[in-house]
Amino acid sequence: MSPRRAAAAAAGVRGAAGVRDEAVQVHERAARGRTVQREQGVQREQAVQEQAVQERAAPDGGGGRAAHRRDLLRRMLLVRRFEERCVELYSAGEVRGFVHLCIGEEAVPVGVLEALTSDDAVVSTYREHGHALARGIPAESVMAEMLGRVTGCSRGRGGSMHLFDASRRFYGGHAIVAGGLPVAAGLALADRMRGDERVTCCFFGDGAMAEGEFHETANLAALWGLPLVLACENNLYAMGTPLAREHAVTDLALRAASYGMAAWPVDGMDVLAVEKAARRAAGAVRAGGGPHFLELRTYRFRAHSMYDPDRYRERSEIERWKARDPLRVLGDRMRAEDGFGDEDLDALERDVAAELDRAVERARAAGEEPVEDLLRFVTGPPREGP
Amino acid sequence: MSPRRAAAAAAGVRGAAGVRDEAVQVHERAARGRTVQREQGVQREQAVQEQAVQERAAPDGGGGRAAHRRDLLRRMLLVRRFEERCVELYSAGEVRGFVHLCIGEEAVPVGVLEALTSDDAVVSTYREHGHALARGIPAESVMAEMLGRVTGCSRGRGGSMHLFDASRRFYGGHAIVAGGLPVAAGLALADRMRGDERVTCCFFGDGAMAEGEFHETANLAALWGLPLVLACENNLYAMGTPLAREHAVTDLALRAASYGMAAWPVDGMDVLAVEKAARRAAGAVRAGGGPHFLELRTYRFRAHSMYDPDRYRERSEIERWKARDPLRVLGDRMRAEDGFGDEDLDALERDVAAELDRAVERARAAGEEPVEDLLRFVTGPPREGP
Amino acid sequence: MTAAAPDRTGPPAPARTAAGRPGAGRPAEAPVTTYREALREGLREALAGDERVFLMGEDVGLYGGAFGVSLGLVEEFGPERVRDTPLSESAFVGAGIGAALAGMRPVVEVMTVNFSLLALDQVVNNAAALLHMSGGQLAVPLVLRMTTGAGRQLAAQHSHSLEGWYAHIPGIRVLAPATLEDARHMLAPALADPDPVVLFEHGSLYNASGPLAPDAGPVDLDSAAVRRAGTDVTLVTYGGSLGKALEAAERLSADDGIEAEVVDLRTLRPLDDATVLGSVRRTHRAVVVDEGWRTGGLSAEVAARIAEQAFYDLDARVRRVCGAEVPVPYARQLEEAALPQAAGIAAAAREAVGRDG
Amino acid sequence: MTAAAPDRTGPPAPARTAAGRPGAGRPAEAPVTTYREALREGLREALAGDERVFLMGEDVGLYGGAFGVSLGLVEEFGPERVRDTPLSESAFVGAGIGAALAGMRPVVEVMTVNFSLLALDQVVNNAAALLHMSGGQLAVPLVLRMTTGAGRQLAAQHSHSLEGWYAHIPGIRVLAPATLEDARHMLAPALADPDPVVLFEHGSLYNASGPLAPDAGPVDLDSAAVRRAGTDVTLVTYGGSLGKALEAAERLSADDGIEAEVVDLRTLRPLDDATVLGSVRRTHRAVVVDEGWRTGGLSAEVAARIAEQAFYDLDARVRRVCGAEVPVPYARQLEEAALPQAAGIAAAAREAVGRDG
Ligand SMILES: Cc1ncc(C[n+]2csc(CCOP(=O)(O)OP(=O)(O)O)c2C)c(N)n1
Ligand SMILES: Cc1ncc(C[n+]2csc(CCOP(=O)(O)OP(=O)(O)O)c2C)c(N)n1
Ligand SMILES: [Mg+2]
Ligand SMILES: [Mg+2]
Repeated sequence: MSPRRAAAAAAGVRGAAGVRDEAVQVHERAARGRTVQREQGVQREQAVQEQAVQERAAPDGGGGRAAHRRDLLRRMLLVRRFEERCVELYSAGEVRGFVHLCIGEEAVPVGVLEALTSDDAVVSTYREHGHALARGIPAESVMAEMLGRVTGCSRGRGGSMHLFDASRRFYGGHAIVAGGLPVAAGLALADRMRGDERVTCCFFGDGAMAEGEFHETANLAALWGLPLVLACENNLYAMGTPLAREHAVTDLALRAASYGMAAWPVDGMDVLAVEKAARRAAGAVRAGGGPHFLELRTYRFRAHSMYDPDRYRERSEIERWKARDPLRVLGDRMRAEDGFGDEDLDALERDVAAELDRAVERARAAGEEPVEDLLRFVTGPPREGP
Repeated sequence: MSPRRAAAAAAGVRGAAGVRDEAVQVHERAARGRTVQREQGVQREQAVQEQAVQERAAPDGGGGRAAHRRDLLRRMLLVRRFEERCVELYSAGEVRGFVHLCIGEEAVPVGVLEALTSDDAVVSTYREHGHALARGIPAESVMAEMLGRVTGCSRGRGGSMHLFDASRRFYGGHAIVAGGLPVAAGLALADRMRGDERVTCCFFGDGAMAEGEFHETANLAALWGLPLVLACENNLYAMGTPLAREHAVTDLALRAASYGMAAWPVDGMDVLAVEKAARRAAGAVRAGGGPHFLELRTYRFRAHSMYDPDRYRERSEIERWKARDPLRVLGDRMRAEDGFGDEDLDALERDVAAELDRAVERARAAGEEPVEDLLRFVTGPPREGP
Repeated sequence: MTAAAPDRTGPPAPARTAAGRPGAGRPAEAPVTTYREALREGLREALAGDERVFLMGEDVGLYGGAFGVSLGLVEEFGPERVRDTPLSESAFVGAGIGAALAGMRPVVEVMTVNFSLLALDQVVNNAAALLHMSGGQLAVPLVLRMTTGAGRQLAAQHSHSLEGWYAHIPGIRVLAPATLEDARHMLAPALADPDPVVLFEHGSLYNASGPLAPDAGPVDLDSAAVRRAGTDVTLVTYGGSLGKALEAAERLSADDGIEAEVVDLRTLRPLDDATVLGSVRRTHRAVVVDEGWRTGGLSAEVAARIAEQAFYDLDARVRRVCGAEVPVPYARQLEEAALPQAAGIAAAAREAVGRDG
Repeated sequence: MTAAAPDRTGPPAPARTAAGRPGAGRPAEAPVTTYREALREGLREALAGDERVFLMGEDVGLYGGAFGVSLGLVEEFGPERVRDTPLSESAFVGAGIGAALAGMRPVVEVMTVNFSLLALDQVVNNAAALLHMSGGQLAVPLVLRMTTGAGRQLAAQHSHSLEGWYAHIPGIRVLAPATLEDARHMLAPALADPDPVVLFEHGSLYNASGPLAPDAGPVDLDSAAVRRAGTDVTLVTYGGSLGKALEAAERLSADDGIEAEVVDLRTLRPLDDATVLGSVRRTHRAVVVDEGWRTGGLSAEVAARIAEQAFYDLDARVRRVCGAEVPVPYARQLEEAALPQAAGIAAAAREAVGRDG
């Protein structure tokens, strides 16, 4: 590069950055204005929702609350320990392919899905063990899928990235980033057209928001008032790319709000905060409020996938986030408020371990889909008649 | 649909609309905040730019100003009359295929391209006769292309929707809606990497902003601070679909600003306002200010294309906009301020008519690409040596 | 591949394409209609007969669809069921997939196959894959309609014939109605199909008119159709090229005494090998006509199958008459030269017959 | 089609694929490398040698590329020239087109061909069409790299082999390096090509290792390569299937005394007919091996061309060994069954030879 060009380029960088910063600042000021407005709206909504949350979360007062929290903790623990088993089985060569762990992010699947009913629909990503388990797909069924068994929730055809369970309205397991979003809009559209008061919840990552499909879906959903919860798992990275090199404007809730939908950030390491936000959003969506967007601020403790040597972030950053481990955040609160103790945790751990032992054992014992059935399910059963 | 469902659906509609309205209102308040901020920023910028505009627009004081305006008027007239000829030739079967007229929108191409230098690049849509002519591609060359002649600016291979002129850095002529945007970003990226102080200007419509490619390109451009003018021709319709059924948030400048770039609306029927805004934007971009977005509010007087019976809008709406015909808006001003009179207009008309007569005549006389050359230019000239 | 139904291998019904060549023996009182109206009638019937059906796409409502196919339907069925979408092909095709998963029967219109590339990920990676990836749980009964083909001087970005790509995708069915009856009666069985169905309407056929056989019923989607009987050479084609193939056959008969059998594939996936091969085994010669680009197009598959499965029956090599390998140009003479024409088809057939192989 | 260069039809050099089968006669001191490193070396050379060249794609920088191909390059050439992009395939492929128009020489990486569908509109409607649509004015010297293929249990959305689709598009060149030398030396001529070039790296080859011929120069992109000489049957293949075809050839030789000639297409568009047909005219039998889905895949084109152009030289029908028509499943045994394997290739070759046709 010629000296002149280099100088111009450098000037360009600074100039561009300056103007960009300014535009972002303008936006952030606007965002604060919007947040205030939003908070007012939200508070009104909250009054309505809060009661429902209270009712469900604490059906029998304090004891119910403690039980509910224990339940959430157990589920997060199940997800964590499940994935740790996956790591072992992957090292042993029993689990193959791409495996993406949500360790560190468990509060998101558990908290969000706690807010849905069994009639609602869920669309997820390739990082979906947590969503699948939190949705109630048995660990055995998910584990069998990881091992490629015929008893797996996708009969071994999907593997880690493609978990499905139609009976639980769990519509996958999508490994094209942002590819599940339009599908989720369609599920929501069907409910909207039929007048079914159901909610579709779609999970996706911060990186996915840069894809055109996010944009098209967000606009469609807002335009048509679709009953959709857009659950963005902002773990600050898309593979090795940090948020600031993925998005010109890194306030993702603000970006979503620009489509004219309610949107706000949530502490994604606090399962109770996630549950509350999700109930609020799902409740508003169910009441006909159109799509709602949750920016669930979280962090993955492990690498992007098993293939990733995790070269792109500081150990210290990971350690900082680990201090807010969602299991610890909830556990501490239970210790402080519910008299939860070490022996209670041990009991949960034993319980989860037993469930997983059984899951792995049964999955290992299960058969494989015979090779003769390779072409089964490529097309549906033939139509009747001529 | 069952009565229950119908009722629920109706409630859903109202509910959704209510909440959507609220979200939009929140946003609009934010927008007003932002606009104020923006205006402040813009005013600062303006001080710098204004002088340049003055210098160019009025090199020799009032007389220069009048000449400049006459020049703009002539160019808009050329575009208008050119397209009217196209209609005649289309009726006669000499022009074929899809033809999209910009009649009513002439202030946009003429005003925006007045602000660029010959070194800058232009990317356009299928509605690009105006852009091509305003860029300085000879009417004869464009007309020959409309007639499919070998002397056409694309050798007859492109037709109305695919005008090109590499020598004028006019990069088409794109008929996949929003498809030119990423290409424009790449042209800008090349300048940015080389430190060339050039601007790329990309035209696209209001409808195009719903496409994923708009989103991806806007984010990329803002993230990388690319020297790009995003010139949105908001003519309120995408084919037969009005803005409000295309976008959840119809304030397009606001939508663009949400990517962290400067963006503002412009009266697209006033060529002087367009020129001024474009100079401001291009100047800021050239100075390293990153992408700038102009929402050029305009209107097409004719149908979407020759095939369109224009069933989706009221005659009265068209008439209202015709009252702000860009030719009349500028002409009135010239009459009031520059002593421009009927005979001046007649002279311009005669001049343009003569140019177009010549263009049509020569285009008609020109040859056709021989069929033997069908496969020419499918691939480039073979590389040298093994 | 599905076995041939008996009525397909027997003597064919008189030929008649959407290009408006009335067959002999049709009752004179058969109502005259156009390909466009026939498609519309099919849509109307589907919307009226099943409340799960809805039509969605850019400007399908008040505008009536880019090519006027759905004109008047929004007035009849309302904007919820004849639903305009923003310009966002990936999102609304994906939304069709989601709605189908949820039990609706969406008919999604993408204006042309050219623009459908923007939604191809949704078709390949979701619509076509979900049933298998989910181990049989998720059916996607979606119908995707789009215009294909050239011939109207619309230039490269509006003129491609990419249906061969769709025919490559396992898990979907691909249709190409070439006659008024098929335009009218393919939608019902397409909607009854458990899998995603992609339906290609050739842009140059919309205005084709003729009498619509009043007795025509739902199309058998597993069967190709012999549109003209012949003994000397088989012309295999579909969609917008059928008319040209029939024209070539008439010329061959009149000028050369060569009787060409014309097979309309009609369903591009799964291909009905039995009908094609049955014909070739009788005529011993085949010409495949396809407007798409030659290399790697649908014609390659048809030619390869013939050469594989009728190797010992062939008296001459299989010939292909295809679109030139070029982004379709605007200028009339160039576009014409880029597309298969009756003269070229006839020439290829003559060559095939002339060689005694 | 390009005429065969003389050295391609003569006796072939000893076979060696990226799968690490060293050929006879290589100097022992040839440096051992991997397919991944060979690709990286090619990139490094291009970046160092021409300041117009830059690499752009998701995580090509610090992450080193999804499959580690560009590891270390950002440290060497900086983040402007080894440029991470947001997840937005259409925009950054389109930006590559624009940069190429402006005189740069972008190398754009799309992680896998599966995701490339999101950018296919830019490839078909812009990259491949602009030169022709503009009447010869706009060249697009872009190189697009992507991973293709299955074999690593990545399931349907990461395992497709869609290079046949790209080979259908007029205006572009399509490459599939199968050996270390091709991985190392295809990029330079690809960058010198005036047209867009799409380069497919098979995912299962990245770890393949072996000595890299020190004397290998820029690859002749117009020529297929005969990787093993033989007299009885021609196996035509490319990319990730070359190793399997060579393995099948060894088995056939050892077990059946059948000597198979193995042709590596190497350039998938334009196809080098001369080399393929030259071989088939000698062996009189052909088996086409392609991991892509059979119907409408690249194998169909190759089979059709052989049947068309070597019709009178064939002693048996052309056979195709392809990927099963299924979204590639995760489970090991299912995935294996879905892909061509050496045993199946050998069986097809035996059949071809066994029939005296
Ligand atoms: C369309 C597409 N492009 C690229 C990839 C490769 N890829 C898989 S995950 C991923 C990062 C996604 O980041 P994000 O959306 O933030 O989700 P996260 O993995 O952080 O949960 C990428 C680039 C893909 N699967 N699909
Ligand atoms: C990807 C794509 N989808 C659909 C079309 C058909 N189409 C051509 S123009 C148009 C409307 C575009 O509206 P807008 O962007 O507002 O531009 P305008 O025509 O109003 O200038 C549509 C839908 C297309 N050409 N490309
Ligand atoms: Mg992320
Ligand atoms: Mg518009």
